[in-house]
Amino acid sequence: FKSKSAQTGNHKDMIVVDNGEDAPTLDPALTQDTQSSRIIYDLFEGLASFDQKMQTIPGLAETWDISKDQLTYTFHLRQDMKFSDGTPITANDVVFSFQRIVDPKVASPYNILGSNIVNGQAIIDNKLPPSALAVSAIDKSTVQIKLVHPDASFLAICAMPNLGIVSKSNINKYGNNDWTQPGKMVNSGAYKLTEWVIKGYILLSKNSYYYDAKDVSINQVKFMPIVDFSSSLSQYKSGNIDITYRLPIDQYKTIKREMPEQEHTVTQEGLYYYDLNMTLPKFRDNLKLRQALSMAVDRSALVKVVLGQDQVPAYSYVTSTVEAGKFAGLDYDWAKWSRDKQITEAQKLFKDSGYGPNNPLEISISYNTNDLHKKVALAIGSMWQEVFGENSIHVTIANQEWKTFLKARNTANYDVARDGWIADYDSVDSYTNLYQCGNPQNNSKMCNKEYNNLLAQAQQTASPEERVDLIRKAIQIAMDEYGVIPLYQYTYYRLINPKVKGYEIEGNHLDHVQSKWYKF
Amino acid sequence: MSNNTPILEVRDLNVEFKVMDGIVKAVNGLSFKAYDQEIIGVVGESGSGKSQTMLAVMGLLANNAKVSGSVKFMGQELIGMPARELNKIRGDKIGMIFQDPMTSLNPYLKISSQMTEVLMLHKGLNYKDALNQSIQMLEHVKIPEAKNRINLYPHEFSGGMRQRVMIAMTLLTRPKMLIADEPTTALDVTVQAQILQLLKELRKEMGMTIIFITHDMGVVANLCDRVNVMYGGWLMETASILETFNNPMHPYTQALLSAIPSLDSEVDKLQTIPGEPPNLLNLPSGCPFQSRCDRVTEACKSSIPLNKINPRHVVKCTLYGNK
Amino acid sequence: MLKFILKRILVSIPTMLAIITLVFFLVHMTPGNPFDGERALSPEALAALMHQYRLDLPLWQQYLMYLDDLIHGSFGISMKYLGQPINQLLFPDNMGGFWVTLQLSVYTMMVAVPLGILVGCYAGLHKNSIFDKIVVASNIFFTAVPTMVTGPLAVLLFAVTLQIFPAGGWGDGDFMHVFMPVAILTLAYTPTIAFVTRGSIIDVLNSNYIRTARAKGLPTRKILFKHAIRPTLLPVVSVLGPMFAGILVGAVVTEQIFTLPGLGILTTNAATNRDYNMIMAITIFGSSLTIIFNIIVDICYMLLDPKIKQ
Amino acid sequence: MLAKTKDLNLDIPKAKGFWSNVFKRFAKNKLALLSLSIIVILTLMCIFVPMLSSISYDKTNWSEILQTPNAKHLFGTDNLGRDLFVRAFIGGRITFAIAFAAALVVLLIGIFYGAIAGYVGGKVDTIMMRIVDILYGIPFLFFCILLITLFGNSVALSFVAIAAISWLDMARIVRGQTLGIKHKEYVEAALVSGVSNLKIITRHVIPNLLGVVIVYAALTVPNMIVLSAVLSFFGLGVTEPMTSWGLLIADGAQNMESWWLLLFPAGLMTITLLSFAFVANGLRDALDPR
Amino acid sequence: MNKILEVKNLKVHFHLKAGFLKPQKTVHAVDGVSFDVYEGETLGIVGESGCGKSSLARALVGLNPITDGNAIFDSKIDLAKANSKDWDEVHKQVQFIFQDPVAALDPRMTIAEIIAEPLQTLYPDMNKNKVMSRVLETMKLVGLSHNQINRYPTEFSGGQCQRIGIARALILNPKILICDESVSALDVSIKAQIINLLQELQRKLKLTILFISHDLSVVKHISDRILVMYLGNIMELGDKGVIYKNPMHPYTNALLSAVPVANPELEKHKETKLLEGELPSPLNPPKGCVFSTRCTLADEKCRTMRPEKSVFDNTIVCCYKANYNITKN
Ligand SMILES: Nc1ncnc2c1ncn2[C@@H]1O[C@H](COP(=O)(O)OP(=O)(O)OP(=O)(O)O)[C@@H](O)[C@H]1O
Ligand SMILES: Nc1ncnc2c1ncn2[C@@H]1O[C@H](COP(=O)(O)OP(=O)(O)OP(=O)(O)O)[C@@H](O)[C@H]1O
Ligand SMILES: [Mg+2]
Ligand SMILES: [Mg+2]
Repeated sequence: FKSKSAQTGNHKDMIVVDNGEDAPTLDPALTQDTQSSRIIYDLFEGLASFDQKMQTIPGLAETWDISKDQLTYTFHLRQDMKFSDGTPITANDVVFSFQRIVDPKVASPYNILGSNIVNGQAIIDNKLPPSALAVSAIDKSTVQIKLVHPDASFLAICAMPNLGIVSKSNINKYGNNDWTQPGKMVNSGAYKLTEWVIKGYILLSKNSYYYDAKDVSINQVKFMPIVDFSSSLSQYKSGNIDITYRLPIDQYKTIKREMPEQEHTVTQEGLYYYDLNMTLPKFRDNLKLRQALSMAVDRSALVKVVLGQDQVPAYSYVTSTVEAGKFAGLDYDWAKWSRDKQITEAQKLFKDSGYGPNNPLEISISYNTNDLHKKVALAIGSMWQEVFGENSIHVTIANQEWKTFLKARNTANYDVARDGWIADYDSVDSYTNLYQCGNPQNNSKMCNKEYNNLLAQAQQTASPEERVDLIRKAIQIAMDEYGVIPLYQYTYYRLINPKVKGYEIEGNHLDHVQSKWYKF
Repeated sequence: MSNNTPILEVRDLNVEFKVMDGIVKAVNGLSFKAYDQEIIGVVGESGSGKSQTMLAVMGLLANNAKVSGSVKFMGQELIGMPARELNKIRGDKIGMIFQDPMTSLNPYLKISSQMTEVLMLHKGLNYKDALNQSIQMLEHVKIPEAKNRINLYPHEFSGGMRQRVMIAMTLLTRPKMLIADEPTTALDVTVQAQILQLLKELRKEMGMTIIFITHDMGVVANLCDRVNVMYGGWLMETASILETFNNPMHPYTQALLSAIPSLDSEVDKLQTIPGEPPNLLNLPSGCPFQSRCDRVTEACKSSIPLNKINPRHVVKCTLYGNK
Repeated sequence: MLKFILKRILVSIPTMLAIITLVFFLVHMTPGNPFDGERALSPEALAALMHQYRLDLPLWQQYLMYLDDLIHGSFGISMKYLGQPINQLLFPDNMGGFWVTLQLSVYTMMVAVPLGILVGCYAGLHKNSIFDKIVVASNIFFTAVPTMVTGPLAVLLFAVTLQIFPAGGWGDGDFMHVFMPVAILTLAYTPTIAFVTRGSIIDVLNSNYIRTARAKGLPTRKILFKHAIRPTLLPVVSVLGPMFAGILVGAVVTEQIFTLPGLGILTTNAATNRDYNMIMAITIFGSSLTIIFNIIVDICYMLLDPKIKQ
Repeated sequence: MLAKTKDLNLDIPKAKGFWSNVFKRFAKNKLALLSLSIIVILTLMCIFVPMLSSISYDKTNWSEILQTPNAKHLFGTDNLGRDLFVRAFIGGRITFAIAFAAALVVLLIGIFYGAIAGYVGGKVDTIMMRIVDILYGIPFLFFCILLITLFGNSVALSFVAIAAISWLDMARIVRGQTLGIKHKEYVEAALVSGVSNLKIITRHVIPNLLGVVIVYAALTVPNMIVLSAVLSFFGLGVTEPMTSWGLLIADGAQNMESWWLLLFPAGLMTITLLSFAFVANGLRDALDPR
Repeated sequence: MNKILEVKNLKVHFHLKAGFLKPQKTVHAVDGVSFDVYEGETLGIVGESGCGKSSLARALVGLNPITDGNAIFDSKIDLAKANSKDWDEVHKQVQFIFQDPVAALDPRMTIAEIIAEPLQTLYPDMNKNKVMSRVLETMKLVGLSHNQINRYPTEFSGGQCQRIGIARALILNPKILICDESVSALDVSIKAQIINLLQELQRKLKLTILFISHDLSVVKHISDRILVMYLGNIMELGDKGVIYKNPMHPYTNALLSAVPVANPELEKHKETKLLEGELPSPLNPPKGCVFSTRCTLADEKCRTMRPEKSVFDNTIVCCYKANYNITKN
């Protein structure tokens, strides 16, 4: 006999999605994690939106105009749009939504998204009231936004979940905390919130007031927070869920072999790399050592043999895919050498750096507890030992609990630390920021003033070509510092029940999925 | 007293215990019969196997025990009988009063619950009736305010009262045969007299057979029809009450009787039997009493015959062989 | 009895206070804070959040304010589930949080306790029999092979291959959904009960009063469940108290495998996320449960053993 | 008469202490002896297999990833091509150490603490047991995280952490049992003989509750082994490439497809714990003269 | 003679566990007894089963709490107010033999260990062989054989257990020995052996013995003075010669007449006068003389007013009719 839940899983108009973990919040302004974002994409829509190819497409705004100097954006909202409670969506709600992101009282972790809007930074710094933000309602359905300096990604920013349009009256009614409860929340996206069982599931149902409601095919979406990878796989296999989130890393090959139709591998717009702690003299004062360490890592072996999930070896500080390949081809020149040559060169550099059997290098790799990180650390440790000889380098690896690790990494309390970054939206800035002096995300603490200068120049320029040139130059400078060891570009793989149609995510490196695209 | 088939017939009973240092031979080739309505007194040296004999009859020996021989109760063989069937007899047809009243009563259960369960099990009474009967029985054994006290726990009773509870509990089902292992040691003489009286009455009313283990010769004299004298796991002598007291034949019996202190005599030193108790781990061949016997002969080292002095008086001693 | 309970409750107050104090400072002393993430917050946002959650105040002040909140019945606001009151998260109106774990542990205990006691009694009664050896072996097996192995295996077998039970979720607490997690937890906890029962009853069966019971002709069942059960249960009872509280807040692995919305996961998550208020709330809640169960255990002692008085 | 006393003297067996009797009874229990020898053999293997094997436990080998058991790798290899046979036995070292340490702490601290609380009773009992409550209340993970931040990671530290909690339940159980035992007459008898409280606890109370205690200790040990694996996740105790059975099992459970990764460590653990349990059981019987 | 123990108006009451609604009941186990014990004497305590003998004895060694009154030990320590140090002192000098022979032995110790324990406690440094030889010596004195040292209490008969208890108490040469029915489970020969032993010790060591027993002939043999109790009260206290020959209290009288004699012919024809009448209960003791409910001589006064102690040549009696008895004899 069939179990009841198997039936729920196969429910005709409900899709069950593994969301990996529980969403900490459903407030667009507060979200900073993929779990919440995935759901918020369904619940709220911004002025713009993403399609499955990571391109920006119209959202609640049907059209927009951009001024010549690229500093003024005028958005024209769709006519007769309504929130899920039937109240109209107006320009005022848009203004309110933008103000929330910079409002210190709301304390949005992504307030940075508003910092390029005129007065944005001052409001963030609590020097001006939120109402000073240069986002204004021209009329009921027109919104104008003024920027401080040109930003090619501003439309993408408007499509971010954090800038999903919320109902002013709704939030004012329930207050900043309470309004996200089912029954209270009012939505602008394709779905509305029906149920939320903490650690249990989140259930959405179709928002009949959504402007495109007639094209939304699936009536209900259920998000399950399945933490355990194998559990996710079994639940998928037993028909409990239709779309998985993360799966056991070691079973990739089997799954790919057994369920080729259902398996989808996606190269992600993100980079996995190792930080060398540049505050330590042994690294800071020893470029050759840094070079040697980077060069000694056999990235293709790492990717093919150890990880084996079609990850892309990385020899550059940015991916080759970002901004449609504008920053491809920056790889280290030794990337193309034969492995033997790499090894000889690395050994030479290592020896020149002053280490050897008589003065072995003590080095420890830190990572936060996780199977994948463990594998990588062990692999790289053993590569170093192989290349430089076990007498010349002593590698220890140490795992830490997440927050402890973060703290250690942030405060440069490590030798070598695992690091990684996934872009928020398709912009090279996501990566370049990581190597900037003084950027809180710069965990290796590498610092080159010239790099900062070049990036600042690039930000100011209105010419796209000049910007690309400046940034490419900057990246090369950073790469010559060897402060981090790029390893590979992330991939993830996912199982999708064949009955689910409309998933074209292969092209979307950033996983900006929305349930409205799915059909049975 | 009817002389037909015995109620209980024990034949060639042996009980051995495995202990660290070897094997303790607690009961050795014991045979006796108990007839209807007879009261048999069992006396003998402490540690001579009186209790173990009775526990063997009940099938309640300790885990390290090995038993052999035959015990027939009303024609049924008890040794080797499965517990399920034994349970129909134990408690109902044979009752046993244990020697150690404190540890033999369940300290976790109220007296009421321990008493009523026997009646409910064997007599099918309901709780209320069983409780009433139990209270009555407690009154019979002279527990004051039985009605209230039945709801107490054993540790709230005095030693003698526990013993009386034990007696009352066993008598509740009016068993065909009662085995009483030193049931009155903790009782004062007035209560003891009353209990003995009660037993005698019950014997008459119910036709009960009683096996009464005691060290008090006065009680034996008062109560019993016949006496078994035990020593070192042997049954040394069995005789009617009068013969035992007036014509004890076995040297051990004689020694035992002469050691009894009396209220009227004034002596400086009480009389004892000199020598050591037998070593049950390593019994000498022949009579276990030989090392303490003042009339010991060579023959005592070999196997000792049972000598029937008369049909009701049997002695296990070389002195009375077919001379 | 009433006096005893009152006295114990009175003693619990300083105990709880000690726990609260200790844990409060311990938790705030651990490295990291709730708002650390892979993406470092802008200093302003961080400051705003710290202010919102009073984390910018000196620790002792935070402590006093926390106590004040507690007295007013509030556990504060979650730092992971931003803005959500803890009370609501732990004791939601819908199925979830404490309610699920409560059901889970009650069902588990309802199966595990009688089962463990029965099996333990039987094994103890037939000490060294084949059954006994099997019981001992399987008990150890299920203790040695932890839930993180048995759980996925069971899912693989019953949900994926045989498709009898759903692979996860709590449903609406219906039999199908409940069965497997309860079964897995039962497998994990029954051995302890059975083992302790077995050890205890072996001692008990050797006593003279059991001999008396046998002399009364009581059937084995009666002897076990009337005469032997109380002393046998004494040590079992003291295992049960912490065990029940343990399942309530500690069934992390099971909850993870079956995606159950329970307190266990909430606890570990709160710990890894440094959701201070949540940790405090669960600690307080868990400790109160433990303390309550310990009082119940002590009362059981008094009920089971007439010699034990306060 | 003289001759007889001589005879008797020859009969006097040597007085044996409690423990020598226990030993003797234990030696009669074949299953327990078998189990004990398994433990000894496994211990020896844990010492010598990693020492004598040509493959080192941390040697990664990209060409031999996830191999099924074969002649070269008796237990197969893991996802980094490391030999599971050697890893299993090197992991056994830590596991045995934890098992012994936990058992020791549980038995020593747990028993004494509980027995003292239960026996002395009154205020002492209240205070001692409330301390247990308080320790119980502290979230263990935090305690461990704090330990690491204060002292850095080390295996010894994980022992401390395990020691810190393993005895709490035991103390409770022992206290409960003690409450019952202290009213027994033999304890009263010792009391009026002038035996000191401490002696009463060690000579009368503890031996009489060992039955339950040993059994519970046998169950605590596996729990602590599993717990030590959990600690490893928090970065306390063994870290890669060193391993323990708990860790190997946890890893194996993540990848059931490579069954050998789970089967061998879990099998070893089960066999070991079974042996421990039968030894404990044998001890339990040996401690009970009846 | 030295008063080694001075008991004044001692009371031992037990509170029964109250039900939820039922009022708490109190057992008046010992209800105000006063007597002195002199060094080197044997005081026999007899009385109805359940009359509080054990409760009294246990109170004297601290096993039952003293509800009221005083008991002054060695004119130094008032047991009613003794702290744990005082008790340590008392326990060194007083040995107690328990009524229940089996329950008082630790089932997990061999008898050698049990018997050696008090010795090792008092002389922790005594060497093992010496302890062992003392143990064997004592065992022999109480009629236990040497080959039993390695056995456990459960492997012994009732009488043997009792002897183990006695051996444990005697190994130390105490100052006071309290025997609570310590020879009841022994056969006559062993009993005699032990009584002789006690008397010998008494002679040698000035041992003081409180001897509780139901065996009146043994009590008579061993005691210097006799204390007769009934329902928590003293009925009569005096020299054994006087009391046995000339019992003044009706209860003592009834007691003595109920002793069975080891003579079947006599026993058959003896007319035992069983005590009739309502049994009083310590839960609810009678208002007047506690024996009045069963006393053939009782009158209205007996039933309503507790008789005071009266002294007739060194014998203390609590009875209005004591005179009657004297005249009767
Ligand atoms: N479980 C046992 N293991 C070993 N020996 C035992 C065991 N039980 C009893 N014995 C021994 O068996 C012998 C007979 O014991 P039993 O209890 O029958 O004596 P008894 O005649 O009843 O003595 P008493 O009058 O003292 O009660 C004793 O020597 C005793 O030590
Ligand atoms: N712990 C207790 N709780 C309640 N009542 C008790 C307790 N101990 C004894 N009693 C009661 O106190 C009274 C006196 O008991 P005690 O044991 O002193 O009698 P005793 O004179 O020694 O009798 P026996 O000769 O039968 O041993 C009895 O009625 C008994 O029921
Ligand atoms: Mg006996
Ligand atoms: Mg008494």
